[in-house]
Amino acid sequence: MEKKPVMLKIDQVQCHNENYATLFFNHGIEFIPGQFVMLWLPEIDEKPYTVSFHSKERFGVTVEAKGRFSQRAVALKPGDLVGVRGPFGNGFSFDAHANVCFVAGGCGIAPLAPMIESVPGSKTIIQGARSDDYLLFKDRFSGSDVHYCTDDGSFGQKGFVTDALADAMANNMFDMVYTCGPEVMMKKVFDLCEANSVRCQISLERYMRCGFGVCGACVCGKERVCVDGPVFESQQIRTLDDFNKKALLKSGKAVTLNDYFSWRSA
Amino acid sequence: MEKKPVMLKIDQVQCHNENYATLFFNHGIEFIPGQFVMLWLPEIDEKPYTVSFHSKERFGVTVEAKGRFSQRAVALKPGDLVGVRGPFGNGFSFDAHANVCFVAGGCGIAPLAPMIESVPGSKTIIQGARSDDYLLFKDRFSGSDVHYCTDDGSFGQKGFVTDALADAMANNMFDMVYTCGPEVMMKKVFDLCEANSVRCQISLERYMRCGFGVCGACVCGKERVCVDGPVFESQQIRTLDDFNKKALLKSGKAVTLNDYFSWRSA
Amino acid sequence: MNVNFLGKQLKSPTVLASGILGNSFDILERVHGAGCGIVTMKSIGPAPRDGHNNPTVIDLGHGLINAVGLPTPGFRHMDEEWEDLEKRDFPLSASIYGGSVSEFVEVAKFVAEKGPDFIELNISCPNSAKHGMLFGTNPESSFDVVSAVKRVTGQIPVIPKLTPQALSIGEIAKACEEAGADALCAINTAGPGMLIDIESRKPILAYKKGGLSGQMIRPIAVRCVYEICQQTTLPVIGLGGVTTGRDAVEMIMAGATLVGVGSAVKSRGIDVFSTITRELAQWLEDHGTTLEEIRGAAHG
Amino acid sequence: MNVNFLGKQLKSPTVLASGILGNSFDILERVHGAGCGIVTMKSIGPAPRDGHNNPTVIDLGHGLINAVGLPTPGFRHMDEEWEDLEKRDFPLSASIYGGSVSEFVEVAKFVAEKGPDFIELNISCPNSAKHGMLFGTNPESSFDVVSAVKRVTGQIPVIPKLTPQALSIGEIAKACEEAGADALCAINTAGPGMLIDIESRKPILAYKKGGLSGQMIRPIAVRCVYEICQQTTLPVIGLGGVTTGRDAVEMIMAGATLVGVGSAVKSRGIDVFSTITRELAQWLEDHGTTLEEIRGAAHG
Ligand SMILES: Cc1cc2nc3c(=O)[nH]c(=O)nc-3n(C[C@H](O)[C@H](O)[C@H](O)COP(=O)(O)OP(=O)(O)OC[C@H]3O[C@@H](n4cnc5c(N)ncnc54)[C@H](O)[C@@H]3O)c2cc1C
Ligand SMILES: Cc1cc2nc3c(=O)[nH]c(=O)nc-3n(C[C@H](O)[C@H](O)[C@H](O)COP(=O)(O)OP(=O)(O)OC[C@H]3O[C@@H](n4cnc5c(N)ncnc54)[C@H](O)[C@@H]3O)c2cc1C
Ligand SMILES: Cc1cc2nc3c(=O)[nH]c(=O)nc-3n(C[C@H](O)[C@H](O)[C@H](O)COP(=O)(O)O)c2cc1C
Ligand SMILES: Cc1cc2nc3c(=O)[nH]c(=O)nc-3n(C[C@H](O)[C@H](O)[C@H](O)COP(=O)(O)O)c2cc1C
Ligand code: FES
Ligand code: FES
Repeated sequence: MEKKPVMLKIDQVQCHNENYATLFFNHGIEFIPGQFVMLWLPEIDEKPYTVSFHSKERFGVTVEAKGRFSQRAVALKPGDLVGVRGPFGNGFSFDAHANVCFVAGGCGIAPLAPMIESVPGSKTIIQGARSDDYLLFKDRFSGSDVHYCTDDGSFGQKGFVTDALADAMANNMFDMVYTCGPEVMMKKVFDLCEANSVRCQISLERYMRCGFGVCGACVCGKERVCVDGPVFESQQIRTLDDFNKKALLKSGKAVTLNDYFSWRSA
Repeated sequence: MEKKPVMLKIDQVQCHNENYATLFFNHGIEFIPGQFVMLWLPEIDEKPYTVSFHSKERFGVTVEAKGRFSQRAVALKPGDLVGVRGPFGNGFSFDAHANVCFVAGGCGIAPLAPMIESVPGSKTIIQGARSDDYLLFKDRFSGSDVHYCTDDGSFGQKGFVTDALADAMANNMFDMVYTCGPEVMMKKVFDLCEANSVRCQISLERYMRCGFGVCGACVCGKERVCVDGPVFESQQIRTLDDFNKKALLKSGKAVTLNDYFSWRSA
Repeated sequence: MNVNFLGKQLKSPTVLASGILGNSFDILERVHGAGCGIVTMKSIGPAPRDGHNNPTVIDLGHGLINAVGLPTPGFRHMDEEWEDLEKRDFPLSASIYGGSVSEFVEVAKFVAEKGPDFIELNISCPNSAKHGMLFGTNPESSFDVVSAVKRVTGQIPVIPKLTPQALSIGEIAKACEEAGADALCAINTAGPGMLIDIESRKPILAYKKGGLSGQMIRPIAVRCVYEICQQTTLPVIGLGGVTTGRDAVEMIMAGATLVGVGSAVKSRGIDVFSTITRELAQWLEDHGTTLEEIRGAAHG
Repeated sequence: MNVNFLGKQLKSPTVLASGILGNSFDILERVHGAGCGIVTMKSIGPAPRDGHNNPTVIDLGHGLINAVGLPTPGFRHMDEEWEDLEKRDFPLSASIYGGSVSEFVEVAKFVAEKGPDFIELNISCPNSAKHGMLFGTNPESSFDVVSAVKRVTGQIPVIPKLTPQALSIGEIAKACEEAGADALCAINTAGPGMLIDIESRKPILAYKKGGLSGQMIRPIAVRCVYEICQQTTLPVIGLGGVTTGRDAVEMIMAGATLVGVGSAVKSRGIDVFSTITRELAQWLEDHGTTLEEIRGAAHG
């Protein structure tokens, strides 16, 4: 079957703060938490975004305004058309009756949110951002054990999510830690998990083209982030040499993550 | 789905006489009596043939040796490969509890035979050929009311199937007459049916290419024999101007049936 | 859904592709009755020709491959058909081909006298080594054949049919426009391709190679129509893979004035013409727009 | 299933197509591990290049359309990758392109020093207006670039990759053979095609046009390989739509020595290489025959 972008009308735009907005579409998609869609703005570009809200007939995508594409995306209005391909990727996996912890940095809460909502039973959520204003979905997970951290202490605990995770691990035997956020943060989370023999799932980002495992733009080590990922488990992460080290630019050039995350600002 | 010829191994060749042979294949096809397949002999040609034997896992095709293709076809041996596309065409239709008559001339018994076998209840069969030797499937329909005619009287009644049909009609109220054979014979059968207000189904032959209604090679009036036919009912036959009159040669030239059935001998 | 095309009023923007069904008056009339705006005859050549042996047409699922090989009674041997066609009450396009400019002219002159509404020049058929291929892949020879034909066809509009095999179909289109073409038709089959049966180890088509048509070539056809409309202002019959009303919209947004339909007769039946017209009209209505407004919209 | 190709022993007759996955050492190694005989790198160009914006690759169901636009770090900016690749234990083909003969030569000379097992010349990429297209559609320019590259690549076999857009791919093949090519690879993507989104009225690919690949182009690829093998005696990597072992058999019967695999990675995963190899071996066993015996069998 043809898988061209399907043009969907934006039903609602929820502005979380001046940099974050969620675009909602009244459209059913088959979806596993952690999967992403490719959003196309005609004549601009097409980029991958995690599905951050999902119900039978509706889904949402939360965008952080950073560059050329995302700034336009957050400025869209209800009624505007956006092309959608997907969902793509493997999504998170889950064992029933597990005691799980979610660790999100900034926009990293986006892929975790539908997972949090779909996992039954006891769960710990650790969510961080630079400041109060950047904390997404604040009332969304009421009922769960939620810990907030901000870099500036403007909401919740002052400090990093990794500190909060270390604390939580001291008091809990987690079966699985799910994390998404800046790669350096995920690396620290993973290291903590390894030290405590806790399994971990991370969600990676790389430059993407096809979204279905053919073009090789998104490779991280020997894995294709678009189909082998974006979610990777401890066992894979251990052999994922490029994790928190290397990424390919649009040209295919391999660079450090620092260079990768700044090239586009040029 | 791709519909290239499928190469099937001939399981058995049954020679009926020096000119007729049936090729059997151990292969299941979805089939309605009256439908045909395209047989391909690599580097020779591909031609349409009615399915004359059919069971769940086996079918047969009866070929009269006439020209370049059919002479090679009857000379094939078990183990030889033949390409098969299809089945194609509409097939005969049938109302339960009808009192039906089958009228076959020569190889025209081929499409009728699986129909005869699939129709329950009382049926009359009138089968003709030039001589005893050319009468196909002689013991196949035991239990039915079978009338044989030969041009030379070497088996059954001496004379034409149309005479036998007139007799049968005098004694029966048929709901439907199914007929296949030379077009001039089918025309006579149809006229008899019309005169007696009996519905009729004929099975036509025309030069074919695609077999699925696109190329137009097989048109008879405004009907495509390959998909609208090869079976036509009284209502259609009445408006089928070219029936027993005109056919298109391979070049697309419209000619009389006499010319049509002799051009290939050149 | 009335459309005006080169001064003729059509009941639908759909056109029957040449070589699809168009073998006789009765079937052409039926296709018109099934909602088709212009019916095109099977390409008519200079001399009687049987075409290739079978297999000639194979269904690939996402399209067809064919090497029918330009069978034709020959333009002089169709008296009965011409007589029937004179009595028609539907817009008719006569597709013609030749192996040389003078053959094209000979056929065109004769055919023009029979009074078809349009004459299509098949300068693009890939199924015959001698006939046509060269013309449509080269701007000069395209110019030559079109201008020569125009000299003998009087008022009857001439519509060259182009091949996607041309390195620059836009240049061919421009050459045709300069030669006086009244409209263009694009595209003929793509490829060519070959199928090999691995059991018998033989090419399946008797002619070995065949042209590709149907859904799988639609992106090629859309690109060709788009490029042609960048280079000329002639009306274009956009043909190649059109199967649904949405496909027709796409073709029209690429710049087509009418949409041709061929292989889709397989998947959607002869009524495909009224079906596509209805779907197209519905789409326009749903979007509060018109044919004129969406024509070439993708160039914007 | 061992095969000898230009003196190298391969573990499989399958080849990873250029531009599929081949962006880094790790993934090339993985593809080799998945049963691939020769892995080809993404085409390397003379200067850093981002390629086109997205959308660049769209799944059409029966194949893909892409206009990635030849992104490349540029041959001088891949030090780390060259280092990794030196340590490889698998047969590697480096695909290169240039916008002129001298650029081809510059890249080829540098790349040859890095010691790939083969150098593939992408004289056929349709996604860049400047780069390559002209070479592969014209016998003279094909000859020029191949002979110039051969002068600077020493013992490393040079494999021009041809485009189905050439009017006669057989002639291009002959020109390459005369210029000293060691083998040929056919085909690059077909078309090109265009998709228009009818809601936004815009071409979907950012570059508007893109090359077609995958199952729908297999008949074109088979025809091209067949024609090439009629005109040259060079070994051919048959590429285009190969998805199953039966497809590989068809390509080999058309005359291919090895079979390339690209788009099928989508439908059958990275293991497609071992899967095709296994299916091919099984087919040969079932038919009591060998690769050598079926090669070119359809020409018989
Ligand atoms: C699987 C996947 C899921 C994603 N999900 C989301 C999501 O849910 N929400 C969301 O906002 N984004 C998400 N992204 C990132 C998104 O695709 C874009 O890369 C991002 O929106 C920036 O695009 P841009 O064109 O606006 O910025 P660009 O013009 O490309 O860059 C602008 C600035 O953003 C920074 N930047 C660019 N890319 C990244 C990055 N990947 N990570 C951190 N900083 C970056 C650069 O430093 C640069 O200064 C996801 C990416 C992937 C691969
Ligand atoms: C729907 C359909 C079903 C058919 N089913 C059968 C079948 O079950 N068995 C069978 O033997 N044939 C059948 N045919 C006819 C068959 O397809 C060939 O036309 C026939 O076998 C002659 O082919 P040829 O190449 O051997 O003869 P050609 O070389 O084409 O011609 C040889 C001679 O046969 C005569 N001839 C050719 N075609 C016909 C014809 N259609 N009717 C009568 N005489 C003809 C010509 O007068 C010529 O002298 C069917 C045709 C159609 C359209
Ligand atoms: C069986 C067949 C026969 C054809 N014969 C002709 C022909 O005689 N003349 C011609 O100009 N085009 C011929 N064509 C090409 C079609 O007119 C059309 O250009 C092509 O099939 C693409 O349109 P489609 O994808 O809608 O089929 C033929 C196509 C097919 C499938
Ligand atoms: C996404 C994508 C990128 C490609 N990039 C290149 C390339 O950089 N160089 C090249 O020579 N061919 C490139 N190709 C063409 C393939 O190598 C191959 O020739 C074509 O896809 C046909 O093979 P397939 O049908 O098996 O995919 C690319 C194809 C695709 C689908
Ligand atoms: S985006 Fe193309 S392989 Fe991942
Ligand atoms: S054989 Fe082609 S339409 Fe009937």
